Amino acid sequence: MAHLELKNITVRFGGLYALSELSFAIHTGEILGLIGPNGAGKTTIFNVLTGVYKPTEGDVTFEGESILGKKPHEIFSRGVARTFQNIRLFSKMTALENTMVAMHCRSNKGVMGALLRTNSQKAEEAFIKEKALEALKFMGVIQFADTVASNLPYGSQRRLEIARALASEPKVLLLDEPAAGMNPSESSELMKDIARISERGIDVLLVEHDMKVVMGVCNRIVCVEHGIKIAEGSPQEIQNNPKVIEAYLGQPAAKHD
Amino acid sequence: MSKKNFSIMAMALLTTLFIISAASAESLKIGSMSPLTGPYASDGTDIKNGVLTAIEVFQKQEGGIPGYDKIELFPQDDVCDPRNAVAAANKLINLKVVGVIGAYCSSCTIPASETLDEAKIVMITPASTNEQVTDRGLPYMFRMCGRDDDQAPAAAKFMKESLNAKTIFIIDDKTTYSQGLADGVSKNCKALGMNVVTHDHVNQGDKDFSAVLTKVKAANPDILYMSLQGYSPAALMSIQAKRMGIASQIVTQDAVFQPKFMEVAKEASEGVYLTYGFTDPTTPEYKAFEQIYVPKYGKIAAYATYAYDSTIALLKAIKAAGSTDPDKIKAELMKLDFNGASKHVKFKENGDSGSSYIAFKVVKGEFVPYWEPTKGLIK
Amino acid sequence: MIQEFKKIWKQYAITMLWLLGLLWPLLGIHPDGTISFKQTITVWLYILSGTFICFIIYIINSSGNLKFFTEPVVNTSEKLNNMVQNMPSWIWKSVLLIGAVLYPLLTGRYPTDVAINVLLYICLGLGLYVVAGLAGMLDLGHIAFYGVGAYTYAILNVRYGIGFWVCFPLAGLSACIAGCIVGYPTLRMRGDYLAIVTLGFGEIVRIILNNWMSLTNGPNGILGVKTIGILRPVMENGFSFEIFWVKKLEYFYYFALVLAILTIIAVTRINFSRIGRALEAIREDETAAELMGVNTFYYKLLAYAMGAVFAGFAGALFAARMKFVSPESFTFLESVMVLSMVVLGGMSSIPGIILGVIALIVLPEVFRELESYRMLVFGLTMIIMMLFRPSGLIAAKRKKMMEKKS
Amino acid sequence: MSAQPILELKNVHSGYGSIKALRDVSLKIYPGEVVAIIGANGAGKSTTLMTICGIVPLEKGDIFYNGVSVKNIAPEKLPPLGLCQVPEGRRIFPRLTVEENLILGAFYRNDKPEIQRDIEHVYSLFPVLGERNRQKGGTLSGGEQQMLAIGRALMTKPKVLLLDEPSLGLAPIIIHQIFDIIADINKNQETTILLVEQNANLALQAATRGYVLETGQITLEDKASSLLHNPEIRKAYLGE
Amino acid sequence: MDSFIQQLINGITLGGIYALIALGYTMVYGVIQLINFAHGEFFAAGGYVGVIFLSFFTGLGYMETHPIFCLTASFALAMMYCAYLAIGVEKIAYKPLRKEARLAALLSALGVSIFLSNGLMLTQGVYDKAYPSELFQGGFSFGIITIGYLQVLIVCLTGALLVALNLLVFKTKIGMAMRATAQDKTMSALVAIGSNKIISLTFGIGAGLAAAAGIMVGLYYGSVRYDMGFLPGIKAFSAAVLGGIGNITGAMLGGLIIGMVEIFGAGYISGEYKDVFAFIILIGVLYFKPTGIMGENIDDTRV
Repeated sequence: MAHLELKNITVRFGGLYALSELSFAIHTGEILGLIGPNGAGKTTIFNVLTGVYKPTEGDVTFEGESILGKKPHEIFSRGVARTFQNIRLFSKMTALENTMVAMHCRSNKGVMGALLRTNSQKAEEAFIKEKALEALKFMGVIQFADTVASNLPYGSQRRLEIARALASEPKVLLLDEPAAGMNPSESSELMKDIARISERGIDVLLVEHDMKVVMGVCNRIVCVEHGIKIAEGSPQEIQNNPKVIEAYLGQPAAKHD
Repeated sequence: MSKKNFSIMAMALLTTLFIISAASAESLKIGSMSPLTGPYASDGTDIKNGVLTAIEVFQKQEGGIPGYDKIELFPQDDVCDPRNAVAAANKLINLKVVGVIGAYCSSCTIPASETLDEAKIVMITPASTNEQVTDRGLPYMFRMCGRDDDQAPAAAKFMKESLNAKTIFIIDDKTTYSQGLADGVSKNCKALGMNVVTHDHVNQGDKDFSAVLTKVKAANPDILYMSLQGYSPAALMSIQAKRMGIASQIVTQDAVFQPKFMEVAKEASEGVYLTYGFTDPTTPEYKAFEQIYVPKYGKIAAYATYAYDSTIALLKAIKAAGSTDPDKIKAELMKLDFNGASKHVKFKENGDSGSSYIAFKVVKGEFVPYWEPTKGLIK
Repeated sequence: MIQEFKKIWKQYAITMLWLLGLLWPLLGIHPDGTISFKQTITVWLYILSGTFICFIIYIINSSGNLKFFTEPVVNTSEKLNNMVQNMPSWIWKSVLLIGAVLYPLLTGRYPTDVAINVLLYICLGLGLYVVAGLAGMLDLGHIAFYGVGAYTYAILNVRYGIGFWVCFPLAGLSACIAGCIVGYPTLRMRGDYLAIVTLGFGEIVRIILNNWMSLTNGPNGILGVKTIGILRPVMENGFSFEIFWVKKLEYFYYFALVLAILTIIAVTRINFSRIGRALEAIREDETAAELMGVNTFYYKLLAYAMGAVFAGFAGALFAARMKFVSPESFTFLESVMVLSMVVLGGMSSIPGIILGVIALIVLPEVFRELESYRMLVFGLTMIIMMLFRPSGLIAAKRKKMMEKKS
Repeated sequence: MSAQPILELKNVHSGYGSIKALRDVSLKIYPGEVVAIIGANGAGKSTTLMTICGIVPLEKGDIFYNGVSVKNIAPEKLPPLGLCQVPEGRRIFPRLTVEENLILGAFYRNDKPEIQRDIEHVYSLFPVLGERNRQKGGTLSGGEQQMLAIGRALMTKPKVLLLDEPSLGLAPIIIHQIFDIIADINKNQETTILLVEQNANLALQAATRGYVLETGQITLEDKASSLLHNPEIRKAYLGE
Repeated sequence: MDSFIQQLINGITLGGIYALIALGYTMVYGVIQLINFAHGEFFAAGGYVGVIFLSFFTGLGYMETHPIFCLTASFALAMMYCAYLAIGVEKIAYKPLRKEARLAALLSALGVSIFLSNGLMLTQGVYDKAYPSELFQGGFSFGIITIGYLQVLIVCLTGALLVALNLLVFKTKIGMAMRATAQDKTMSALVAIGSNKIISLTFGIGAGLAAAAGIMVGLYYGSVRYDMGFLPGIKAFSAAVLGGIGNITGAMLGGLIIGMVEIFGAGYISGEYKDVFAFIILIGVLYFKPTGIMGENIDDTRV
């Protein structure tokens, strides 16, 4: 069943088409890979899905409901969380605080609560902290809870970003090149994590250049080029698809991997 | 580490400074308040210089005040900002001054006088012309300069009678002083049957008056009345008016009574009229002042003379009272009746000293007395 | 080491020559067509000897030869620091509080007056902290809210005779509304664009205060604002209340102290709540914050509103204290000073900001003796402070949240 | 391989402020070589390159280029000597056009016709840049930006080219193109190359020699082919 | 109608002055992203040094014999003086803070501004300094409209400087290096661009332009004053932002707009609220185009 779906999405910047007539869906329970050359529009797809860009044409539905024109924070609170290609942590805040920010939409105490420190406000803070710690533990960065985000090692920053996205218990997680800058052993670790996330009942959309990761973890793969979907199918089908080889993988790579 | 050391040392330095500043010798202390920095620093410095001159002259002429070796001045900078003025007033209270000369801006004089009043310290302002300064009924507030409501009728009468003006264009720069005066002039002119074409405003600190002067040129009034705080904008406006070819006569007021006006405006200042309290430069009192002031600080400006007289009045009163009791000083101040450098000083019940506004005309780079309300043209 | 000294000396020499080159045209070229050097050299020698002494002290100090003097000082300060850190926080908090309460009794009128200024500016500074420190929005017009608060009380009191206690919340409210009005159009802007727009708003408020004669009495300001009145129970002739007018400076000091303490508590609590976190997230990365479920629009507006409220309260108290308000108190320079206090304090630490406020209010008072040189020295001090402590007097410390648990 | 190394690091310590990124690193690079530095994230690979170029301050040790110490030479004086870096993340000037980016590569040079010829040469190496020479750098795709960065570095006429993560964030097909060009530069222009790469497999295939950097220290140095077949390396860096 | 044209001319002149100051603001900002509060003080210093040299030449009597030479020399000396001042200020007060948070440098700039304006006050006195008045007085008259020679000079010089600057920034290698330094200082160093030199150069040029504006203001209005840098500084900063800070043509346009709005606001609506109009226009423009009129859209929502 389609959980998060793009229907005939067209995005134009000025006269340039970033995406044209693009449709695909993330089904419940799957890990969907999204590949394509640089500049093919993968990040634009993320931005459309999370409400940063409003598509020129087309519709985005989540759980059967259109989320077109909703603010990014509304979409997030409905359960679509993401990470970023270039790590975008709140760099002067600690890891725990970073994760607690994501719980914002799951809490509601306002200024008066904060000023008076009511019991319910304290209880809510405790709840936020608990959830955040849980997410940190899940991604294995709990030991950095009190470390300022910018002081974390690179790999842990990537993990923290995923932990932050997971804290609010989203239904769909969008990962934008999570393995970028990781060495092979780190990426294989990451593959296991992605699988574990999927086991928690979270659908994953994965953009990645590391074919080992994509092929190893995804159930299904969509390949885009110049904003147009050129192929969709199982990893096996994609690997042997001549269009994908020509546009993206290249002959030697296809052989090698 | 070294940074830490440095900051500690800096703090130590500052503390010493503070301690040094707090300690002072046995002497009669008086304070002055005026803007020594900021946009009105020129007028503020004039006031300080006037007070210093007065102390020197007083010690020389009257031999100081019995019981004190010397008279010490604590000049305070108020930046023409009420908060700073109140802080300065409190500082002066802490220093236990006997009297205060100041402030310059009415908006400083008013709150500072409230504070000084709590400590019963006599304050004489040489420059704040706003009515409210003395109209609040504060017992220790005195004023050496004139009031806006003295100057306005004089100016209106002058324009009507001497210049035969029918239409008048008023510009002020939105300060307590300039606007109060401009309103007064406007009212008085209307009462005398003149036509106030427009009463327009510019802002403090403006340099470019071309927009408003273009309006003046289009209206072509008999008189352009400039009510601007300080000689500086007045000089700028005269220059620009001349350059635009405005034919109207320019009349302005006492804040412009500063020789620098002619220095800056040059030929554009020729023929400008202004109202100012009559000062006779031939009196021995004025000469005494001039002798000390000019070699030290240069040409005499409007507020220096008033500051000088204020100080002389204060010191005379203290000497006569023979004590620093504020009520006695006040009583003596009320009794005072002497010839100052600027005018004959005699305080009224409300603390004002009255004034004798006459009109001056700039002729060949000098202020020349031109017209007097009672006698008309001065030959 | 020696090479380093050489470098420092060389730089010093170059700086001094540069200064000489700057001074000479200003002092040595005369309109009568003559050139002189004497005055320039005299002034320059004064500066040279002054800076030379400071410089020598600095060199000796950095080479460690002043240890006999600085070491004990540093040691005691460090010991003190450690002691403070090891002490439960309530102890030093109460020591500070007792100190603050006894302060006006121990000192004179003038220090109390300066202290009131400090306390009012703490409220202002902390208000700005919410906007600039927490939410990261550069605000160059914060003084406008202070002005709105002050004028609200002044106008309501003088025109309609409404007392302080009714006006006080109203001052906060009107400042809050002003904050929202400023906040709304600025939400789309970032960084320096925001700064210039807030500057614009600040100036607009000042110009309106200066020109709307019928409401604000223009440049003349509003006179005769009543001070705070409190109902005091009177026992004679049966039980009744009488109004006690707070006139003495010391009493005023306590009002300001209470307001400042309440502000500190409120800002601290906001800081360590989900609202504070949301604002910090906006400061760090607005887009990421929005994508992590923070309604950035709402929270930025909220930050403005909260910052304005604190300023508005402080303004009302200011009006009551001065018994007079005029637009001169709310100029752009004043806004910049408040921002400077926050930056000097370290931008995002509350004790730092308090220290910054103290420094920038007290220093001009210390320099009062210098008369005309006052602001020159003040400007120089600002530069030196920034060069030696570029990240502010007290850097922000992150609250360790895990330690508590274990 | 001549005896005199063209670039040599001797017991280099460096770091950002209080953080020590490199401890006692020694490297030798001989003319004509392609040397790869591999290592985990945060091992100090990029810091090594930035230290060579004088961007990260050197704390201890010395760096020799052509036998001359360059430790007190300002960073901007190094490219004229023939030492040039393509930093991590491309760092082209996004608001300058492709052509302007290339011209700036030759900033220190004053030989106009020669510069023009070199630009043409870069266009012949990367035809796509030639097509887009009036476009702003920021509008290029990742792969094109990488090409531009390499092209810009070539404009300085480097004798030693330092390449930091040229494959980062690129599609597989582009990575292969880039590595082909790197090999070409090394062979045809006699440029020595020091290559830092996350993708150890690719790097070691392209290199003649390799160093392994772990937490700021060199732990292994060998021929690239032997490293490629070293079981420990395979386990730690090749993900097997 | 006549007075409309007159106001238009007034507006262009005032706008030209703002534009000249704004150019320096925008250049410095473009390269090191610093709001240089002290820029207004460079402008004031330029005005003072100009009058010092002009009256010096007058005193020597050269003014009557070689007026053009004296004027050019004064312009050149004042511009050099301010460049010298600005480069030194940058080295002492801004350079050590370049790696720190931007606000640290902002505060330092404020300190410099306070220091310089008070320094001018102390060395040059609290009173206005008059410019030799005989220069360029008078102008063309068309009925009621007057165009002063100085107005023509200001507009021409501003235009010429704009063209020259645009050529410098967009057509020369130095200009390219300036733009590159603005975008990425580390990378600039890696392609042999000495960013310190470029930054010094930018400060020098910016301050030189401000000095030129200072002299022209002195000539046009007849006097200079120690605190004359403050208000035009703010206005020019607004102008630079309005046009899109970092953009040279934008600064020019912004300056003209602010000048025009002020003049027309004062001329046709209300003198005391003219600054309000200027700021409202500024806020309005930025509301619809948050990066200013000519500002490049730096889209940081692209994630």
